[in-house]
Amino acid sequence: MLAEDLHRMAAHERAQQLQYDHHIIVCSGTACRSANSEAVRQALEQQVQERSQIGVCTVTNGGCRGLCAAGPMVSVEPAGLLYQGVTPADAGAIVDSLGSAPVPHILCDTSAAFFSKQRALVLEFAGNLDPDRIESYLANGGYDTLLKAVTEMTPTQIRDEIVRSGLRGRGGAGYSTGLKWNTVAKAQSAEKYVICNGDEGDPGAFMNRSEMEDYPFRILEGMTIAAYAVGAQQGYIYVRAEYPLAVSRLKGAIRQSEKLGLLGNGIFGTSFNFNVDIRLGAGAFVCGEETALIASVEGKRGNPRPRPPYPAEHGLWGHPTLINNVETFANIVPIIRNGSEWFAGIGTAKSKGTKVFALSGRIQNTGLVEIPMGMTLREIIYDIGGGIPGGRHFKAVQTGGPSGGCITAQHLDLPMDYEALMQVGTFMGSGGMIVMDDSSCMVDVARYFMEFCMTESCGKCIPCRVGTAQMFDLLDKITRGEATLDDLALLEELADMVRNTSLCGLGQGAPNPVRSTLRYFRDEYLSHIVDKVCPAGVCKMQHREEVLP
Amino acid sequence: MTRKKLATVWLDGCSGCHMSFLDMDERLLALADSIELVYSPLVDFKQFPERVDLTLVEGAVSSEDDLKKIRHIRQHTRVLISLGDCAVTANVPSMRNPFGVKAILDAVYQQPDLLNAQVPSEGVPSLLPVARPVHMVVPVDVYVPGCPPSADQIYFVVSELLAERQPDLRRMLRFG
Amino acid sequence: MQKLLVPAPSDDKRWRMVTATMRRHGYRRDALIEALHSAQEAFGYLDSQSLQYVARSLNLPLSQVYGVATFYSFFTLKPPGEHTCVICLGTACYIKGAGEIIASIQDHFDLKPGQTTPDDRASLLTARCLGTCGLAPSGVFDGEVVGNLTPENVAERLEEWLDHAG
Amino acid sequence: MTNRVLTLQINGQEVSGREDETILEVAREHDIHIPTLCQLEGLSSIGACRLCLVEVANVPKLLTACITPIQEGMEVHTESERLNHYRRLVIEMLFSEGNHICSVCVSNGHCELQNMAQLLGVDHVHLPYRNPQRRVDASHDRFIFDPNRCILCTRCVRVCDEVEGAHTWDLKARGIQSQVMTDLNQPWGDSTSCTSCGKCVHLCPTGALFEKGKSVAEMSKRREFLPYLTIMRGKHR
Repeated sequence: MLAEDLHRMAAHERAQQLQYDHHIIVCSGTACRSANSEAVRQALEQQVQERSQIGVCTVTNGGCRGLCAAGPMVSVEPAGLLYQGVTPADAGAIVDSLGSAPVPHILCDTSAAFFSKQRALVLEFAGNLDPDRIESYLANGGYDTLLKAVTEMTPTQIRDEIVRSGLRGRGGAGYSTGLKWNTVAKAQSAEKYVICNGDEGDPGAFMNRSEMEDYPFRILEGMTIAAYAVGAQQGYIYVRAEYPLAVSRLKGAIRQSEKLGLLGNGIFGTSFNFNVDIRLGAGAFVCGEETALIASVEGKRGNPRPRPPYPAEHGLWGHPTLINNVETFANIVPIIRNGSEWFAGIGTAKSKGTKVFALSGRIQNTGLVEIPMGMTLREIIYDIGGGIPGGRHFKAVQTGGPSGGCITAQHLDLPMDYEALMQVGTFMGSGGMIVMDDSSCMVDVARYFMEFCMTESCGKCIPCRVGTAQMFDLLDKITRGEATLDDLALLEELADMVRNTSLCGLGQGAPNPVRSTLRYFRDEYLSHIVDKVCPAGVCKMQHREEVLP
Repeated sequence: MTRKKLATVWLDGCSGCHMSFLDMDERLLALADSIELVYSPLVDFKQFPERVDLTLVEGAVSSEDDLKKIRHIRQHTRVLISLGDCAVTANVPSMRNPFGVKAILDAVYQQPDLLNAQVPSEGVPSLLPVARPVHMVVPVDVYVPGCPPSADQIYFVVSELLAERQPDLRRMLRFG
Repeated sequence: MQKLLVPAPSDDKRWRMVTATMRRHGYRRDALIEALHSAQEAFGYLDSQSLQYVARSLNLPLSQVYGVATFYSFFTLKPPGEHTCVICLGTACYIKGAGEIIASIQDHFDLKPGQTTPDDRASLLTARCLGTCGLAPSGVFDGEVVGNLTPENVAERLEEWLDHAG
Repeated sequence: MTNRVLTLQINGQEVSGREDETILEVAREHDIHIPTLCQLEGLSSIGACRLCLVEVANVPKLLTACITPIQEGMEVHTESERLNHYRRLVIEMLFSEGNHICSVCVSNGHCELQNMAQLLGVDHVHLPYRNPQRRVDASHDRFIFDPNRCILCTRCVRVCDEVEGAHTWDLKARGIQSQVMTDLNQPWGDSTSCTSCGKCVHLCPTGALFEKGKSVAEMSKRREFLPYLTIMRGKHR
C-alpha cells in the first residue's frame, strides 16, 4: 500500500459513513459483552430493519466508554447521545427516537464529571471506532502517522521526538521510553525485536485489556513506528490467554494490516520490513517482568534472570529487544502526530501525558478513566469516580497491584504522578486503582496480596520463594488472631530482606503491600495481635484460651 | 564465693547430650567448685527450684508435658541454653512433623498384625501437633547445636557463662 | 537437516489442531507454549500423551515440557468436568466478596477450587483477574463472562448444571 | 573480542580482572571469599541463591556477584553486617523450607548447606519450619533422590542439560511448590532419558541426591570431573 491508497481507502470509508444520518454504536468490550451487549446490538439491527431505517441508520460495534459497571453502553452519533444499561427491549425506542428527543430512562449524562474531567489521548475516539474493521481506523486518520514516520522522518528524529515528549513507560516503573528506544537503536545487531507487553497480570487492572480490545490497530501502528525507530524487523505481542477477545481483535488487526501491506515487507514502498506475531501468556504474573517475558516468548518457564544485561542489549534469543507496555505503544501515534511539545504540555514537570486508570472496588463509577498526570486522587475518586457508595467512608486506595501500596485519606490531595506516588510508598504500576472503604480490613488486604505473590513467585530465588510463603503464613496467623508481637517483628524483618535481596521485581515488590499497610494502618495490625479483634470485622478470629506458639 | 545453680533438663531427646555432658569427665570436678547441680535427670531432685542460674535443655518440645515443663523452667531460669540439635532444631523428633500425630500413632500402634492394637492414652502425655525447637516456645539465651555437641564445647559454654560472658562459638558449631 | 515428523498418537482428529500449530511455527522449540495451548484447547487438558507428542515433535526434553506445563497456571494436567465455573479472585472481586462466593460453593457443593464433582459434571476454578473489575465479583461459566455474582446466583447456576445430571 | 583489563576495589583492596569477568571470578582470583550455593564453575550462573550479593558504591541495589561483570573503578564490598544478616536469613529460609535433619543425613559433615550455616554463624533458625511432606524416590538402581533435603539450586538440572546433555532433570510447578523431577514427573528409575552418569549426584550440594547404600555421613561428593570436562569442552570449541 502506498500513500495514495491509504488516503483513498480512508476517503471511501468516510464517504460510506456519511451516507447514514445516524450511527448507533454498541460497546463490544468484555464488560459490556458480559452484560449482553451482543443481544442489544442484534435487537437494534432488527429494529432498524423493521422500522425501515436501513440506509438511514447503521449499527456497529464500538469500544469501551469507560463506565463498565453501567453497561451495556450504546452511543448515537452525530447526536452525541450515550445510553447506559441498555436492554434489547430498549432497541425499538432508541431507533424511534433518532432525530428527535432521546429515550430518557436510559440516557447517560455526558456532562457529568466522569466524562468532563477526563482527557482522552490513549482512549481517543471514546469508543467510536469499530475495532474489528481497519477501514474504521483508517477513516479516522489511522496509519497516517506511520506514513509520516517512515516517509518523512529518520529513525533518529522519531526517537528524539519520543525523548523530548517525556513519555515514560506505562507498565509501572516509569523509565524514559525514549532512552530505552535509544539503547536498543544503538545496540549492534543484525536482528532486533520489539515486544508489546500485554501480560496485564495485576489483579484489579484492566486498562491494557481494554486498550487491546478497542485499539488493536493503534497499538500495531505504535509498534511499527517503534520498530522503524530502533531498527527491528520482528515484533511480538504477548497477551494473556485470559483475554480471548483482545487476542482475537489483535489477530484480526494483524491479518488486516498484513493484507494492506501495513505490516510485512516494504511498508509504504520503503525498504522497511516489519512483521508481528502474537504469543499467548499462560497464567504467570511474573511474565510481566521483562526477562521472564522473554523466557516465555522463547517457550520456556517464565523465570526471570538478573539484570544487567538489560533486554535492550541482550533480549529475545540474545538480541537487542525493545519491550514496552501496551499503553506506552498506544501513546506513540498521538506523540508523533501532534509533536512532542504538545504531549509535554500535558501533565506535570516529570510525568507527561495522561494515564489510564482502572477504577474498581468500593467506588460508585467502576470502570476505565483517562486523566492528565497530576490530577489529585480526590478528583479521581470523588468527581470522576462518584465517591464511595452506601454511605461508607473512604479508607484507602491500592495502586501498583501486588507490588504497590496504599494511599490513604491524608494523601487525597496528592497529584498522581510517578514521583509523588513513590514518596508515599507506592508506585504508579500499570494503573489499577482499587478503592477500599471502612468495610475493608487492611491486614486482610495485605494477606491477600501476599498470597498472590506466593502463588505467583517463580521459585527461582530463595528470598522470594521462601520469604513470600513465610510472610503469608505470618499474615494468615495475624488474621486468625494467633500471632504475637514477635511474629510482627519477624514479618518486618522478612519484608526488609525479601525486598532487598530478591532477584526480580516480583520479589522486590512483594513486601510493599505489607510495608505500606504497616506504615499507615499499624493500629489495625496491633488490634489483631494484641486485642484479637479485626476492626473491620472481616477476619474470623479464633478465640482460644491458650494459643500455642 | 557462692556457687551458681545449674540445672539440666531432658525433653524429647535421646539423652546423648547428657552423655556428652558427662564426657566432660574430670572437668566436671573442676566445675563442681563453682556450680551446684540443683535439678537433672542425673540426680534425684524432684522439684525444679525457684531460682536457677543456668539451665541446659536437651530435647525438642514434643508433648503437652514438655510444653508445661519448659514454660515452668523458663520462668525460674536466668540463662536458658538450648543444648544439642533436638533443642535447637527439633532434629529427629521433628521427622514426624510432616505427617501429623494421627498418622504417626496409627503407623506405630495400629498395625494390622499387632495383637490388641491400640494407641496408649493413659499415663503418657499427649503429643503436640508438631515437635518444636525450644526457642519456638520460650525465649532461649544461648544456642549450642550439635548432635551431640562435644564435651569441649559444653565445657566452654558453661565456663564462659559462669564467668558472666556470652560464649561466642557460633562459627565453631554446626548442626548435625 | 530435515527432521522426521513424529506421527500423531492416534487418528483422533483433534491432533490435527496441535500438529497445525506446531507446523505453523516451523516445529521450532519456542512454539512449546503455543503447542500446549492448542493441545489443551483440543482435549480440554494436557495428558502425558499430549506432552510426549509435543516434546518429540519439537525435539524438546520431556522434563522441560513437563516443567513448562506445570509452571503456567493456565495449563491443567487433569481433565475438567463437563461444565466449568471460574471465579475471579482479582483484587476488585476479592474486595467485593469473591472469597465468600468460593466459601459458599465449598459449603453447598463440597467443591474446592481446582476440584471437579465426583460425577464429573462441574469443575470449580479460580482466576487471578479476568480484567472485568467493573463487574466485580465476576466469573466465567462455560466460557461466558458473568458479572455481579452473589453466592445465590452462583449456586443457582451450579444447581442447574448438576440437576441435569440424571 | 578484546579483553581489556580493568581495575577495581574489593573490600578496599586494589584488584584487576578482564572486562568479561564477573565480580565473583575476580574476587576468587584474589582469594576473597564470597559465599555461594547455586553457583559452580563449569555450569552457567543463574544468580538464584542470593548469597553472593555484594554492595557496590553508588549503586542503590545489592548486586549478584556471580553474574555482574566488573567495571572500571568499581568499589565492591563483600562483607557487612547487613549482608551477613541477609545471608544468614537465606540459610535459615532453606532450613525452614525443607526437612533438613543433619544428624541422620548421608551428607552430614560433607554438606554445603550445613557448612554454610556454620560459616555464616547460623546457630538456630528463627523462622517457623514449614514441614512439607515430600516423598523420597529410590526407584533408580544406583541413586536416591530425597526432596526433603533439596534446596533447589538446580545444579542437577544444569549439569544434566549443559554437560551430560540428557536434560533428565527439570523443575516442576513454581514458587514454594517447585521441585526438581525427572522426565514427565515419573520415578527416576523409569526415566527414559537418564544415562545414570551420576553427575547430578556429585554436584548436589546436600544429601538430596546420593548413592544407594551410603549411610549417615558417608556420602562425600566427587567434583573433579567438572573443571576437567569444562576445559576439554573449551578445547574442542
